[in-house]
Amino acid sequence: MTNGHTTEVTTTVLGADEIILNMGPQHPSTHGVLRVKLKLDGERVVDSECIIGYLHRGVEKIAEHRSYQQFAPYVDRMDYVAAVSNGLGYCEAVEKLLGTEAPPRAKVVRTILTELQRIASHLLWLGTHALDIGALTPVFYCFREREEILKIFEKYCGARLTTHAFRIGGLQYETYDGFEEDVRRFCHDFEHRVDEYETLLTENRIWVGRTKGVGVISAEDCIALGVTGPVLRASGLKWDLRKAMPYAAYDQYEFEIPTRPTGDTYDRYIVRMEEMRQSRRICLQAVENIPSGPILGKVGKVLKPPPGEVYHSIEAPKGELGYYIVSDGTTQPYRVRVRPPSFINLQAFRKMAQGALVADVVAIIGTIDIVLGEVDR
Amino acid sequence: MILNQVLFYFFALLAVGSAILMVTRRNIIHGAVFLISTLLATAGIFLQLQAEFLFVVQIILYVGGIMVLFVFVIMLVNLDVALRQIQFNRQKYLAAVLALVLATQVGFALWVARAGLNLSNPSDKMPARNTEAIGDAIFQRYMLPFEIASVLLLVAMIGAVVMAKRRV
Amino acid sequence: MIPTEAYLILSLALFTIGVVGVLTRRNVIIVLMSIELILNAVNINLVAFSRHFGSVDGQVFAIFIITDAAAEAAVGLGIILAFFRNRETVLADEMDMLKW
Amino acid sequence: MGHLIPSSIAPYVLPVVYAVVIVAVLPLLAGYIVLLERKVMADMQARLGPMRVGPHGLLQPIADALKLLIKEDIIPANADKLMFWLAPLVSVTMALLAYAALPIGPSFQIADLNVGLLFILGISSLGIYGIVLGGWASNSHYSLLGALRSAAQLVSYETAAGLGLVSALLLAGSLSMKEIVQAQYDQGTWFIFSVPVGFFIYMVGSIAETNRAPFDLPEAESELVAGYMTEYSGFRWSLYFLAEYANMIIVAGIATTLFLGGWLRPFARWHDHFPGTSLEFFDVIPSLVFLAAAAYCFYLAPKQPVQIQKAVMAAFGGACLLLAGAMAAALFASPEVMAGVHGAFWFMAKVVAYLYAFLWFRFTFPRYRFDQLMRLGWRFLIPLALVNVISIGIAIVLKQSLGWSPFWAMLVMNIVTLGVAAWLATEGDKPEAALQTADTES
Repeated sequence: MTNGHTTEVTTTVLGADEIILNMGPQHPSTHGVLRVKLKLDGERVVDSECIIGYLHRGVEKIAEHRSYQQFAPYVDRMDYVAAVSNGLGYCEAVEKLLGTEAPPRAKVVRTILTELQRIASHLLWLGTHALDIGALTPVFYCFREREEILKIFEKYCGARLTTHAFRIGGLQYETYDGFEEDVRRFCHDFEHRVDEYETLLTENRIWVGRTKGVGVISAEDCIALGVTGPVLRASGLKWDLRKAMPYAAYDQYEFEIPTRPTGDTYDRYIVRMEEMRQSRRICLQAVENIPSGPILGKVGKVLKPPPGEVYHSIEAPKGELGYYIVSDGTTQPYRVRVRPPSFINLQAFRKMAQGALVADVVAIIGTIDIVLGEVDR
Repeated sequence: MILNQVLFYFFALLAVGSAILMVTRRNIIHGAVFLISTLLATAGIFLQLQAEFLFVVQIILYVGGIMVLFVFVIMLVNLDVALRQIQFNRQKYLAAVLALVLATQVGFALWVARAGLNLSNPSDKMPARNTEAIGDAIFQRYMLPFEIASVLLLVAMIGAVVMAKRRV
Repeated sequence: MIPTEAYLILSLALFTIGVVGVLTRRNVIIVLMSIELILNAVNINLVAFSRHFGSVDGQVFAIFIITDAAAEAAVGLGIILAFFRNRETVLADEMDMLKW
Repeated sequence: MGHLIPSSIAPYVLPVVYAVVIVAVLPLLAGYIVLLERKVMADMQARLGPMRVGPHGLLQPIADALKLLIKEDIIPANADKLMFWLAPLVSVTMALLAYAALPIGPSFQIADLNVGLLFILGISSLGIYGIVLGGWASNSHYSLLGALRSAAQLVSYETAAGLGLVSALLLAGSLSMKEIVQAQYDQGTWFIFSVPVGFFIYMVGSIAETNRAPFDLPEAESELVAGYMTEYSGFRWSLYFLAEYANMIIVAGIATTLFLGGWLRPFARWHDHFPGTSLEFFDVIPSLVFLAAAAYCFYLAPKQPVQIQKAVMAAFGGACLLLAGAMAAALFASPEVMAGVHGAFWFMAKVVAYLYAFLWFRFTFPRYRFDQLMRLGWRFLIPLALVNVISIGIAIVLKQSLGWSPFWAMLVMNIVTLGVAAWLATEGDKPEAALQTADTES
């Protein structure tokens, strides 16, 4: 992510004022192995540069040597805190390439699981973000609720983190007995829990002081940089792929797209909190009416999509997650290109961090909500 | 009393030794630490002279305030370059000799005056409550100097802010 | 009871060391610290005489001197900082221009 | 004892014994405060906390201490060896030295100095050198930033905390710790009720001085890794840790002595004001507290999974029982012993309550940013402290010259101070003020 106009960064001490601080790759709050080179004037950031690639595994290249089904588990390892969403995007992209569609039951179950995953991802974000800003307690409450979601995943497919929950053409497993009950119970409890987090943080003077006016980015800049997801919505643009280009079963449900006007860290926090409520709403609607029927559409054991290309994107918890797949008619994709939201959103970091303090840098890294597995792939 | 003397010589040696090290060390931070050590030893001597309040003032103001400022500034200015430069100026021998001459003069004056001032027999009638006594003295007899000192501090504060400001 | 002259001699020793520091060192910060040392030596004198005469006046003056030292340190260090910003040096004999 | 020890050193014997006891016990105490902190944190965060070493983690501090002692001692290659070695020692020495003037109960004090309070403040303010020099000597940017933050923070908040104390000193009229407590006894009220604003200012200042959340910027783990301690490990690191917890106890001790009535029992003079009624049952509370603790230990003991844990739990119960017995026995001993033992209990109980507030804040609040911290200190606390000192001064004048009753004088002036506080709180938050401060700060 070396942009051309980043000033050359040296290690000598420049005068009394400017020092270079290397944040990461081993640092408690860079959320993985991000390395941020900060040029500091006192504690103020003059310039910054994100250096990535410490977690690069060549996921896109691996895809070229796996069959379509074989590659599906790999996408779980990109954004490993939202593996279900990754799987959904990939499966739908391949389905589009094949020209099939998942049966309605599969679509609804997919929606429920993906929304649960969105809540889990936001919970993890909230916990770590609050921890970065110094609130030690919310993270444990968040993990308590996330645990419930992961339990549902585990009961459904046996895995908690890298679930590989879906299969191209539909679902891998039928839902277990009591699935609806579990989801309903979680949604019921969760309503009060979100309020609990808000009492801890939303009106806390220090929290507001630490987040308001920090890392401001305008909607124009977001669009110019390709930033999507809650970051974009907190800047005032009502853009959500679930509404704009509905996929799975989202067109059947009612939900709001929360937006905020200023695009600072506090607004992104509010937007994500509201999104968790909306996800809960979607889950409740969906779980009331899961159509019966097959869970797997008619796809062969060996997938040979016709030659061609497809781009399909979904609204992952962190933003627009897109898959661009080129098929040459064989069982293996010719090229897979992933548009990971974290990677694109990270581009906004330099703009947000300009003139901020060191403490704000941590808040900004947190508020972009990056997962290095996805940034580096 | 023997304990008193042991304490005095301990503090005196500590003060002089640290002072010498402070003047001769190459590393400024080390110099500052040795100066702190001197000041603390002096505080000990104040305590021994039954000046409890001054002992605390020395610790709080001198060691806890002024020297923190010194250490702070030393950290801000570039040390690595200064370490490699010559530490003493060209007039060092002349200066040392001059200082010794000065010391001899003062010492001589001391020698002459010691009998007249009855230096070896200090009176032992310090007021019992040191802090109250100093408070009375400052706020009654030395009220005007005290106010002048406060104005001086105000002036110094403004001066320091103006000086240290980045761009005037 | 330790005679007052012992304190005076200690004070004289510290004073001389301070003078040597002021006169010989090139680093302005050490020069400033040496001046603090000199002031400190004076304080010992004042307090010793305060005990010698059994009154607290000497201690009051010592407090004034500490005040003065604080003022001097603040302004002096401010000047050093300003100088260092402009010239990148803290050596006394490189401060040889009336303007910059 | 008289004939065994020559009279020339007799006056030094008891203080030396006290000093040895403090130096020996304090590390253990600090360890158990850490355990308490972890348990309280666990409780507030819906989890259990340490449970493995000893029953309910009761032996965890000892295990931690052992681990730290035998850890490898790393000195970074480009560190300034002397300073790196010296800095933690300075920190811990100054923290321990401050205990010399802290009275734990009416008879347990190493030295009752005429300037006791100033001595404690001065000595504990020297701990800053440990932090600054350690941060500088580590030769690491995180450490240096932590050290500089720490220096600025301590210098600013010491002023505020000191001014907060002055308001109580005006009422006490002495700097000797014992006389301050005595003054509270004589005036029949703890100074927290006379100068609540002063207590608040001191509390905030003391949290900042001990680098505790929400003012733990010098060691903010999410920003500066561990601040000035980043390069330290093993035993040296544990010295810093010890110093931090020792300082916490010190500031809690100062607050207890100045604002919470020191070793005085709650309603110590009830009997004088309301003759006939009596609150003597307060004297039984120390025994009851330990008795309850013992009962709880014995209740938990059979539930422990392993035999040895049952034994350890029972041993802790036994120790509590012994303490309860000692507290009860003190009731029948001479008045001095009674005052000494129960005074120590009440003092420590208040210290623990104060520390609990520290922990509570830590787990509730996010961390301040550096400019916000400075703004809070210089634009809110220090002006408020100055106003508070002046208004308490006026209250004393009202009382002494105009003959107001102390209650009304204090009430009126405290309301005035609170009004000023409200005004400052709204005024200090203005955004343009924020910008200006940030500019001068950097």
